[in-house]
Amino acid sequence: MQIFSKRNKDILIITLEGELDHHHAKGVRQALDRMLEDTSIRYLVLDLSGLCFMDSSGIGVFIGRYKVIKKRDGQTCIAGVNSQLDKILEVSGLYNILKAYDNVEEAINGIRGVA
Amino acid sequence: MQIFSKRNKDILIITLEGELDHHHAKGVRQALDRMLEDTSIRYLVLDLSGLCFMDSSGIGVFIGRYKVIKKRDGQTCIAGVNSQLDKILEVSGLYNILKAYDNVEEAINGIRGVA
Amino acid sequence: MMDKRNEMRLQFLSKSQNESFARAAVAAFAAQLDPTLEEIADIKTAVSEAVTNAIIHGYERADQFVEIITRVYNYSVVIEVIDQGKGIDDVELARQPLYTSKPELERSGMGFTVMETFMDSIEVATGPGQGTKIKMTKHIKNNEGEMGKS
Amino acid sequence: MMDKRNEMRLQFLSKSQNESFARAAVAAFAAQLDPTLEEIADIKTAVSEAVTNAIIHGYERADQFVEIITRVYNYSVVIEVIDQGKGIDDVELARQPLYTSKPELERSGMGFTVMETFMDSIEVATGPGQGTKIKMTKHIKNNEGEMGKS
Ligand SMILES: Nc1ncnc2c1ncn2[C@@H]1O[C@H](COP(=O)(O)OP(=O)(O)O)[C@@H](O)[C@H]1O
Ligand SMILES: Nc1ncnc2c1ncn2[C@@H]1O[C@H](COP(=O)(O)OP(=O)(O)O)[C@@H](O)[C@H]1O
Repeated sequence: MQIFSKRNKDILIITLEGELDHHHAKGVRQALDRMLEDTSIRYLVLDLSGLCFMDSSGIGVFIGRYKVIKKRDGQTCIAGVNSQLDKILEVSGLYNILKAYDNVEEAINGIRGVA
Repeated sequence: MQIFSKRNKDILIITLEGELDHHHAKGVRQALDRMLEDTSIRYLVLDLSGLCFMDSSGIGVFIGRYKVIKKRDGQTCIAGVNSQLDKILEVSGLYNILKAYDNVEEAINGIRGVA
Repeated sequence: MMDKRNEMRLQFLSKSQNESFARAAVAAFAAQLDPTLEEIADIKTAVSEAVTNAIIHGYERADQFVEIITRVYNYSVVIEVIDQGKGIDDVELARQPLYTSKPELERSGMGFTVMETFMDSIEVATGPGQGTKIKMTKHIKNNEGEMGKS
Repeated sequence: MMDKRNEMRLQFLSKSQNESFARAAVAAFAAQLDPTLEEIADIKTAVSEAVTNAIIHGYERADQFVEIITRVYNYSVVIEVIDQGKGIDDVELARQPLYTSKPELERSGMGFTVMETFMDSIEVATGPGQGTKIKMTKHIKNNEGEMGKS
């Protein structure tokens, strides 16, 4: 499991690579929460295009970060969802609370209200 | 396990792809013996560059075909040996009876006495 | 056609790093039925849920054994994930979407729902202090012998 | 450093198509020690030899169970391959390079030699009618904690 981060003004872009299961969930949660201590971050974009496996432990991680961002009146988005992920995101109702984009660029444009 | 064959006059060139273990050895042996029924074949070149695993079951297959070809005063060669294969061929003494070439082209040149 | 019946049993320590090993091993065994990539992903996900539950809910410690029995038949794979842990009091409640007894671990309560959605059937045998056995079945529509199927 | 001790036990039917599954499962479990590609290939080859022997020499039929116990320690992996088959009469003879009791199957008689060469040590526990247990150890020189090693 690898975590990469990028900043674009008040947007934090996180790229997750590898397998997000219970074993790796704690590390991802801690890494994200450390970055989110910076309260100037209002938007979180999770780039999942490099995630080759995820189970419901990942759902828990996403919902947890969604709640943190929501308290700031911000928004959490996901980008680059493949078909295994699509199925579990669908089943768990995550599309109801997280906006999904094809890729990070479109997510940023969506947040900025471009296009 | 996949087996591909090519003819170059009295040379039969066999390409093995996949994992050559006991489970697959019988099929490979039968396929080769069927082709070797053609007694105009005097030289056998085994291209192992696509073989990603082999255990001592493969050694048995190679020795068996070597014996068939030897009765015809022919020659058996191997080509494209990777490092896992190199180790097991070395240990089992196969380099003492089979000539090894970097690739099929060099094997054919070697047999034809070119270069 | 060839008889594909086959069986493996696997026991491993209830350490979280074995979750990925467990799903990889079951997937490697199920591969003999020539499942699609989607079917393999479904199986891995369901196994991951059941194994994670055994580790965090069943045992709560890392020195016990989780067992997985995998049987393949000509058109299906049956997987049992078994722990000798604390068992489930109220199975009906446990199977509700979003119900979790460990919200402090940020569990989503979606494990059973995922298993039910990704597999064709699931049975739960459990009881307080009696451990838990999850039995899941998935049909595999392989190419060979397709004519015999509806 | 993190304690890497871990254990898995695997039983599978004595069918030849399980040979590839068995070596893949052991390799996947040993992967937690961060072995090199060569070390993984060595382990797979040795496991393949021992499992094949259990299937063709130990059992001679496909409905019995072969067992593999794999334990990882901080710097080594210990693998036991166990069958309840017919056992070996003369172990010293059996371990000779080129000796095989099944030349009609084109066995090369190199299985034990390969196991000995590819692993750091091998012990054989067997007897006529008592099955066979092959215990193999391989040291893994992983990166972490390298300073503590010679
Ligand atoms: N193997 C098990 N042993 C004990 N309790 C379990 C087991 N599996 C599930 N449970 C109980 O069922 C609940 C729901 O499980 P699940 O739907 O997988 O959600 P989650 O794992 O996110 O809590 C768990 O919170 C737990 O209380
Ligand atoms: N698990 C086993 N059960 C019974 N006999 C065995 C077992 N493993 C090895 N043997 C005996 O030892 C001999 C040598 O084994 P090995 O070196 O692996 O060569 P091969 O498998 O090519 O015969 C076998 O031919 C067989 O007689």
